[in-house]
Amino acid sequence: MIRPLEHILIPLGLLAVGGLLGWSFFLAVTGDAGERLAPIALARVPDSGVSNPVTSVLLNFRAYDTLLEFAVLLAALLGIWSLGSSGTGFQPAASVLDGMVAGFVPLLILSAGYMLWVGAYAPGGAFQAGALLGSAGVMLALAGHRNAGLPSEGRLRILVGLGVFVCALTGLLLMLFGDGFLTYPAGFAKWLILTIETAATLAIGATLAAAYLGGRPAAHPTTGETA
Amino acid sequence: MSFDAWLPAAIVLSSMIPGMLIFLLREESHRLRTLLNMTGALVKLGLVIWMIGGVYDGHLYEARWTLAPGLDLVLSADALSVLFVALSTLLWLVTTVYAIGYLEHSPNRSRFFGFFSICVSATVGIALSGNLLTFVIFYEILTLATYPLVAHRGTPDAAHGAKVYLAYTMGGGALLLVGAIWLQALVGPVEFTQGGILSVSPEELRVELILIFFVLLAGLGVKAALVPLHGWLPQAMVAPAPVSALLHAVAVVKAGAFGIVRVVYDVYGVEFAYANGLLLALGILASVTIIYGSLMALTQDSLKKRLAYSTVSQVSYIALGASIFGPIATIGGVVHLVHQGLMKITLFFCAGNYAETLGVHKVSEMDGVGRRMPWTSLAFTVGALGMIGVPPVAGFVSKWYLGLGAADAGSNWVIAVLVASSLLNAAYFLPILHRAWFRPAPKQWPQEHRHPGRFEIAGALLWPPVITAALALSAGLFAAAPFTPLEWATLIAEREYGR
Amino acid sequence: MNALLTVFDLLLTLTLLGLALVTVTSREPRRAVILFIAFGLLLALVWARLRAPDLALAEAAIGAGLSGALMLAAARRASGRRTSPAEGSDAEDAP
Amino acid sequence: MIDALPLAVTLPLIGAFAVTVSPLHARGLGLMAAVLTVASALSVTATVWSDGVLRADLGGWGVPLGIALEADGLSAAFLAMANTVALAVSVYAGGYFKQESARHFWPLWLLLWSALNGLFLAADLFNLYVTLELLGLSAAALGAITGTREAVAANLRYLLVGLLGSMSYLLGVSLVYAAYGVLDIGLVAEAIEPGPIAWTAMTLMIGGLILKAALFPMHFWLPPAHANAPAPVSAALSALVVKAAFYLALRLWLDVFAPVLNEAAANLLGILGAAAVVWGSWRALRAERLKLLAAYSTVAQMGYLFIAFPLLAATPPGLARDNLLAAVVLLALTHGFAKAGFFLAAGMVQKTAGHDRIDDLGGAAQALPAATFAIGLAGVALIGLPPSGTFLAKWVMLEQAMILGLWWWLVVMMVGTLLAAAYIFRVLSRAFNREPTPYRFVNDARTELPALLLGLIATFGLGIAAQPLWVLLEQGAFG
Amino acid sequence: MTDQVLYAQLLYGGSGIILVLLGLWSFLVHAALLRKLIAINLMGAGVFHILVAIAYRGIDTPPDPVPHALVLTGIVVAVSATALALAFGKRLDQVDD
Repeated sequence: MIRPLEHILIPLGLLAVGGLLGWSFFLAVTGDAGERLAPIALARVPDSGVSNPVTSVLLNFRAYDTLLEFAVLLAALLGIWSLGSSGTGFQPAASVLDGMVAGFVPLLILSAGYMLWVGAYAPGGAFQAGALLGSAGVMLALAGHRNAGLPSEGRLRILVGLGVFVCALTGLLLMLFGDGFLTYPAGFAKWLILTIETAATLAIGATLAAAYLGGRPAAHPTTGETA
Repeated sequence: MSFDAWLPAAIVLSSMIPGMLIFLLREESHRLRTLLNMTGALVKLGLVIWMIGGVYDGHLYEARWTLAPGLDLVLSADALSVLFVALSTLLWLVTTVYAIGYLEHSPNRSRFFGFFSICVSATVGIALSGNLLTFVIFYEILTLATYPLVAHRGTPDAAHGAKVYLAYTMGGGALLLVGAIWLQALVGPVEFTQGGILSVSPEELRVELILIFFVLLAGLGVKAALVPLHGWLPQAMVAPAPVSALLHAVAVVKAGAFGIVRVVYDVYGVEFAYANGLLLALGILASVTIIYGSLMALTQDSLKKRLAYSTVSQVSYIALGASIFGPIATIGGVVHLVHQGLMKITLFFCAGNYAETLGVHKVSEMDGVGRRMPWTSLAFTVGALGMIGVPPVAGFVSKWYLGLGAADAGSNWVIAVLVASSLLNAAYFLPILHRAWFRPAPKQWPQEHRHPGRFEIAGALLWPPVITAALALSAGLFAAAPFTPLEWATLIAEREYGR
Repeated sequence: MNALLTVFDLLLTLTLLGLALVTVTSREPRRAVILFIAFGLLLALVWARLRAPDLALAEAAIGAGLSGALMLAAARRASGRRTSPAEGSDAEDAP
Repeated sequence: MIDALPLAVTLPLIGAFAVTVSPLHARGLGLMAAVLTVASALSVTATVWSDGVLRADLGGWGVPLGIALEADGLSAAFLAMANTVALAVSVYAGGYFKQESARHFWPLWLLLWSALNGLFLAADLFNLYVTLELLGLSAAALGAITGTREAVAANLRYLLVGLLGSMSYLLGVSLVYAAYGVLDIGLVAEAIEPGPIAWTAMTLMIGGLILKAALFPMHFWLPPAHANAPAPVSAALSALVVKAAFYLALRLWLDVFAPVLNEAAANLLGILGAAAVVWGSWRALRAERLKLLAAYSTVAQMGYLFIAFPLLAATPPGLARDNLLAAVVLLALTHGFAKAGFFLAAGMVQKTAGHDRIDDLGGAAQALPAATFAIGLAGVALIGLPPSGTFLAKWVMLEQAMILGLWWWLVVMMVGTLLAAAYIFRVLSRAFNREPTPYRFVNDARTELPALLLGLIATFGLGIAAQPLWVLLEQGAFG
Repeated sequence: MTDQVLYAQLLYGGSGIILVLLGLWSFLVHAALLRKLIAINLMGAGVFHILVAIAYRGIDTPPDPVPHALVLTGIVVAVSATALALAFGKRLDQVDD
């Protein structure tokens, strides 16, 4: 059976959109946009405190975007938490997997630390490092750890908000006592970026792992949490 | 801002502020509520008296508040507005006394009196509006404030009546709004000006202007209960008696009629309206309404419905006065604004009293009420005779000037309408009077209430109709004295015709 | 060398698009997710080719890895509920 | 140095962190953050009012490399409205939510607030994308906070539609960056020129925003999502979140795509708006539940806002156009206050009655005079009766329509107005019945007063004292 | 800009557009949550792909870091949204059971 919407209208519409998009994109790429922001950004990288251009943009030139991005992560996790607790978790894994996890997780954590550090001058940075941490959490969850290796709820709450908090606080302090919001003073940029990145790595890792659990961490005897 | 600018605003606020405060009162705060009500009414009356003196001396009162560029809220006082303000302020005072007595021990009084006060503020605002925008604003507020009063009793009948009322008045309001916006888009801000502002309008706008006139007329005609837009008025009779008084005499229908007078004289200008046949159309509409309303009144057995159709008919005298070219008819129409108010409010108070004391709601139940409730019936008689046009009650003065004006303008058919309607008035009022005074009372009244210490009814319910009847009588008797409605109407006519 | 690169680019792109096509057309949830993960990994490879190693890492770890893991868990639940008729019906209200 | 622009965005973020960390004190901390946020936002508006356009280069790099925040009259006006409404919602929420829900509500609410302020102040197209996503995610999460089937299903749909909208917007941004190499709104506006690129980008970006603003026929997600959320959330969603999408569409229309506009696009938006007015009002009239009625009314009211586009397009620059623009903004602001007040009051009625079926609301409506008054006042503003800001705004818009000879917009708006009167009075008529007289006007000040105040602002504040808005909009928004 | 670079930009950007269209199509015609999510992620990937393509400036020229940063932000937003949507879906299943 032919459903007119699905079989005719949508494909036609998509074709039209595609044509328009393709044409515009062609004109945009072949037009006189020049090198866009690349030369300006690359020229300022040496002043940014880090030598990886992407990290400079993310945590210096456009650090405000990144602050809001941390907030997006937090919002998603809080939304997940508001829908209930994580439930029973996964079945304990077979011992083979368990052994593999035991070796793999520390490796992931180590490489996260490494990734965070090299992000200043080579590919890597807080997001990739955070993702590795998060993967470690996922592994633990798959291996049957009820809380994916995450700390108690109280500490977890601090951890997941750390990215937003440290970045916003840094910004505000720089505004109150320095040159402006998220305007790093010369010479401090590297360390401030590293501080924010460290906090962000922890937050991203904890958030992603907690998101994988799909609910608030299971009840902890001391918090008296209810579903 | 000088005091001259504050006075119109103060007159509006003198009832608005007590109204707002009353909403917040607890239901049992009977004394405080009465105090607020009466203070507001008396302060307003004082301010209005002050204003009357000022306007008589040619003083200019104007408050102007810019809402947005090109949109000003203007409150100003000319002779016509003062006439309406004085009427509604005086009648509001009386009606408030009546309402306090009428609604004693009934529920939701804070809500009732709050809206009651806002209602009169809106009416005064309509009267004092200095431009079409301000008029529209207060006109709509009046609709909003009267809806809760009509719905007040909360019975299915009340809900239905309120719904019908709302449907009509919202529709009318929408038309008025469309007309006002359309007009403003054509000629800019429409300030009410003696002699009208359209006499200088370019020729090519003529057709549009005529169209707009009818849109405005339809919008105003709903509240003024012009046939065929009168349907809400008999339905709204379910409201408590003070509300009926308010709708028929103080506020709503008056606002419509007043608006028609404003649009004819101070927007279009009587010359323009006459030259383009607008007056004739209005006159025909008014005449049809007068005859139709009277015929319908004749067939009603419910006293309040009979009075309601009588209002349909009588209010159109005002529009009729505006539709006849010439100052004499103008005097008749404008003065009827006051006279009809005084007489009709008397009749409604009396109807309320009959219902309250005897449970009498129908004309057929009124045999012998004269003996049982002499003062009420006396007031009723004065009002009814006035409606018919029997001298020396005020109604006669109105009809006399209307007739003279029609003769002056050569519109003999108007005289025929007047005669016919007076005959019909007599036909539906005289039987009532006959029953009241000359027929024996039944053994048992439909639902009799004894009022402790009083034979007839509580003072708060008895004095208002007696006072308004006395006023209606003296407005006719002493029509030629200074500061009477007639003298004031003459002043208005002279100014409108620029003499 | 340029010609080689051109052919390489073309092949990469075609593979990527092919993978995307089979991903969106596969009905079985688990299979679709696995294909999606594969797509993400290939996308990471393409981005590495386009001199975006940071993004390649991030896409592999987050776009393919974590999103994939999340979706796999959901797909497992969906497969578990396969018997219930309400799930996966295309007749449901699409915007 | 204290710069209120970043403060207005970061204070709620820090507040969100604080309430996340100590959920037991969510209410107190949340209210504190709310008050501080409002103070900073209102100080932005006040400064724009007195000193003109405010700008902050975050990170000190300046454009085109860095991101700037900018407040002109338009942003300042929306910012002031959103923050006042948000404060009222916060106070109300303090009384509405029990402990368990409060700990979920507050952090998400503060994140949403931050997104709103960020969106109104952003001057960078990509930064706007991030604020849109933060807004969409936190709004959907808040809407589903009760966890009921209807709420979760509706908000899942909202989330997905919102994602689609942001994706479309982001695609437009990518195209803009590809063609012009900048992201700052001012720089893009300088660079843009008529042609297929600008056309496609505008279609994509405004199209995405239409989805988020629930313009007919993309409104299908709104009524269930807004009707099933808890009252304070519904208030925020209906009054602020969709309004933010409209703000952005207007901003792009006026500032970014001004050189490439044409009447066909404007008329299309206007026709969709007209359809929204009629359809939304009609559905509101037929709705059986109070909150669903309010939600459909939002669909209709968003329609009025889009009718502004053809009017703006047909009016040549100058006083008349400035006037029209101010009226449109006034309409949006008034609706923000009115709809929030309506939902807050409806929430109280629902709580008292235990349901929100309109036909059975009599007792609850009569027992809560303050809440019923709030509904009445908000209703007056929703209908567009005087003395509300809506009346004034509609007057200016209709007058301009008549001056331009576009009388059909007048017909549409009057039909919408009458339908609105019908659905509002359908609710208000429930307050008149033979139930016992209420003992006092205000029963629960914490929840009823915010609703009442919002209604008063919509009906009296913005109707009688709207003149300052014209002054504020002279700061950058006109011309 | 060399032809080689232009070719790469157009090829990869064009494939990004095709990915967007594929994702959009799938989003519109499939009702199941998981398929919708995959579709929207695919759309996102397409947009990111376009950005990566325009950032590319040749095999031995450093690319434009700005679009890269935008894409990184976008990836994180996408995973957040995906996680939230899946949690919604899970909740729906729980309520249905």
